[in-house]
Amino acid sequence: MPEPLTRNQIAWRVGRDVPDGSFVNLGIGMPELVANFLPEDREIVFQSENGILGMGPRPEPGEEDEELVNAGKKLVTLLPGGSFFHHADSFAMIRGGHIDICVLGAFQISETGDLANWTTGNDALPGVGGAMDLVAGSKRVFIMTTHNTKGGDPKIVKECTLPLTGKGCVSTVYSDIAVIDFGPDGPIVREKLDGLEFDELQERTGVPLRLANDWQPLEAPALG
Amino acid sequence: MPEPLTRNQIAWRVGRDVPDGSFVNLGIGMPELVANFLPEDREIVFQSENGILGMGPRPEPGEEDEELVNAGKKLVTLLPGGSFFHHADSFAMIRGGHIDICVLGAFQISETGDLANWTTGNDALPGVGGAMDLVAGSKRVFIMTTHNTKGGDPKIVKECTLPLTGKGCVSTVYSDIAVIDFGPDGPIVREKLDGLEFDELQERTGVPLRLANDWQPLEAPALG
Amino acid sequence: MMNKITGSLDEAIADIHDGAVIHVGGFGLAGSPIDLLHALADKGTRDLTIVSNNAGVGRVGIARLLYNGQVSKIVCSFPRQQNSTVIDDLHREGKIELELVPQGTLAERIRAAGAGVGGFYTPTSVGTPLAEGKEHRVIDGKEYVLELPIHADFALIKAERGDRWGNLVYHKAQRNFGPPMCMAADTTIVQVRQVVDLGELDPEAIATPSIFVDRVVEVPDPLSERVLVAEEEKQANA
Amino acid sequence: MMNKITGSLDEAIADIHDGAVIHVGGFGLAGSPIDLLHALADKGTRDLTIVSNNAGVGRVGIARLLYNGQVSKIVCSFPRQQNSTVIDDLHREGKIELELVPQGTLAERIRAAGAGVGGFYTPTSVGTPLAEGKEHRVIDGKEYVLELPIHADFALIKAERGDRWGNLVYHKAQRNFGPPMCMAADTTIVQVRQVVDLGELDPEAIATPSIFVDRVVEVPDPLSERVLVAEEEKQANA
Repeated sequence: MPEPLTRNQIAWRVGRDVPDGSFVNLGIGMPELVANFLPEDREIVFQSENGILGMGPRPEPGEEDEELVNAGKKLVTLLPGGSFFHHADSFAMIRGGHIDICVLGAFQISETGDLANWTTGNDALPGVGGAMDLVAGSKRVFIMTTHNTKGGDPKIVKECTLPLTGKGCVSTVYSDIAVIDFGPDGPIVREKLDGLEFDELQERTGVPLRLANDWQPLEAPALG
Repeated sequence: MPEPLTRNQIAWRVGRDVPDGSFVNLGIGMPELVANFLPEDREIVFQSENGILGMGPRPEPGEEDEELVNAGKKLVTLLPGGSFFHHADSFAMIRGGHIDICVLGAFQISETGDLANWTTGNDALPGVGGAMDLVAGSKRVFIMTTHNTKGGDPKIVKECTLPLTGKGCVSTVYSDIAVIDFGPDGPIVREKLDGLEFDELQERTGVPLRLANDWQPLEAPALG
Repeated sequence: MMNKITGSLDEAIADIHDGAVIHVGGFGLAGSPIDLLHALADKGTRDLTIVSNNAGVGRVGIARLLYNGQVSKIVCSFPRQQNSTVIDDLHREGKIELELVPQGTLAERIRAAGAGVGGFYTPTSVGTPLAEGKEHRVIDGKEYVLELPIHADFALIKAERGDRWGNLVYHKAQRNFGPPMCMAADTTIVQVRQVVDLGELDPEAIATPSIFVDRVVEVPDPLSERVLVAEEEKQANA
Repeated sequence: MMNKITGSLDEAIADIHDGAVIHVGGFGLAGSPIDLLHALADKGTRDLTIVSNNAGVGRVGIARLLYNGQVSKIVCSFPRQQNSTVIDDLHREGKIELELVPQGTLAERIRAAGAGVGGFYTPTSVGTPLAEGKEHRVIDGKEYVLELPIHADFALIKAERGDRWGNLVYHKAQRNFGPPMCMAADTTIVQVRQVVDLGELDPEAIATPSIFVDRVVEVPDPLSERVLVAEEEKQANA
């Protein structure tokens, strides 16, 4: 079994698939890493659903402003060209189909691209935030995730057993061992780790996969 | 028959009923005159449905700006404290019940306060503008009108025969001979011209009127 | 690099095709993208559906498209203005389809298209001919009609300043239909008086964020409806 | 004369009554009207319904009202945050009613209340537990759920600057729920860092026009969630 990608490497790999000039929303947690690994020759604009377009990195010490936080409530900055708007306008932007790509984590993804990522069902206190809006409205939904749970169960499953975030919304899953596109023909493996046999990938996945004719090895530079 | 009020006098009379601190939308045409005759000790803010709050009078020569027009497409100004917003926000303001008073003209008003004021039904080219929105959303709808048509027909009628602008929306009719409130008990005359007999007023009106116990004479200064 | 600045009016509208549905900003003279509209008139595109508050005056702006016979349908709230003879004539002669929509319903239907709202209930027009044939519903004791979004293939908008990302700042009542229409079209084309560098626009005053705009073309001295109509009248009287 | 400037926090919230429904602005620390909320905590008003994106952290802001037992119901999208132990406990013990709403649906339902929209169809939440029991409808081939407006008796909002008419300018991401909530309450109460003279605010950057605001109270040095939570933690560890 070849070495799976690290979180940073998955983020790097996702970054390759974000075209120049895209408007992108990064979910809280692992997806936030994508901002650190974008190709330098591309100009990507980040939306934060609390009302920011053109969000920049965390502020330098002394530049912090408590009224400028991102969706994860962390302090951020605004880039030249950025703008502010209120929540109803922000979600009009999201729900109206204007976000090119949103990148989210997942608990489960079904064969038909259903996503479960907001509650394990037995949370003492559930919270949904903007996840359901993002998957309903974004042109493409990228999922960043380990391919299997810590217990070894597949995250790509026949039917989600956890409460759904949205139905048929997932475009592509970027896992630590493969890149899998979801479409009308079911999940198709576009990339897998060099040296990872298709059978082993299939074994670690809960639904039948197909290997794209033009599949490529999944590679990423050493990033820690 | 005493002298009926002029258009300016009706405007003056309407102005008396606009409380200090009101947000007011004045319809195109005769209602625009109200702005000229407000009590000087009151601060009234005018909304124009094309996206202005705090609209001021026509510009001084040399101060014209073609991008600053009112709902009648006439050049206006903005007062200190004024603001601009887009059409969807402007009509959210109107339809959401935030305008205290709108003042409109009328072809017909029914006994139950239905209003017909947007088309005579045989217009070559009808136009509705914001009238239906204003009557649906304003807290109070004031109507400025001559009491009778040029042909002598009553404008206050049992049922409107012209296409409606809104149902049960009229609060008060300010005519050239009377002030009549519309409510659950039907039209009640609050003021009539000094010297105008109730019977004559009734005769010039298409529905049964009642005279308020505390009715007052309808008076206005000479304004031309 | 994101660069939405387009070199010319003709280039900006090059892909507007016969049969397109077009949101056209403006309220009377304010915010009317006359330069874009006249480029479209010159291009000769036909069978257009125009969604706009007014229908133009004289032979200027939308009225020029109408006069040229380029428009098959118009969706608007107030087609009649002083000197709106072109639409008057076309309507009388049955040469154009007119969908009359209350002004607030028009704005909200456009916003709905931009905001992903599938439909909404409004009290406006209940009991009037404009509600006929529409679904009625009582919610919380009040009667509403169901209104559906109005999406467009293109939006033609005028703003004051724009940058290469597509951010827009408007000037006074020019704003009118700009922000909702920019949201509600597949391709949004904007004429601005001035293109500025990224970061020059006040982020608190950007009424249309970059994401809603596809092309920005600089027109430093935009055509004026008032001036053009006055010229027309002068010629007609000469 | 129109003068919405109110002398003190206590005066500004004096008529908030037991059982009131309150829209509370803010997203995490940004835009949270903590000074107004703490005045309300001191006043001891009870049986409140709070509509807000979050439920506060530590014992600050909304969390203080919760800790005091002043809140019977909360409508929000994301109650759980780091250090949101008060709502965690109340929810586990069944001492509070929680209505969980997707963030965009929450914002749009509030806007609907302010805009006179009786209800709207959104694709968000279709196929999820949060759509259960709601009317579903297919429009133009796409499935939607019907969502209804959320109106409030009061709104508590934080903005940067305000004037005596009630115009508001926000600071950066502080804007969040301010504009829609200001529209959607019978009485809108705003704490601003600075009261300015009429005409000082840029009319193009006024995100909440005067008509939506009832009271403005100046709080030049507003309480900071970050500072207060840090102090609480220091005390707890002492």
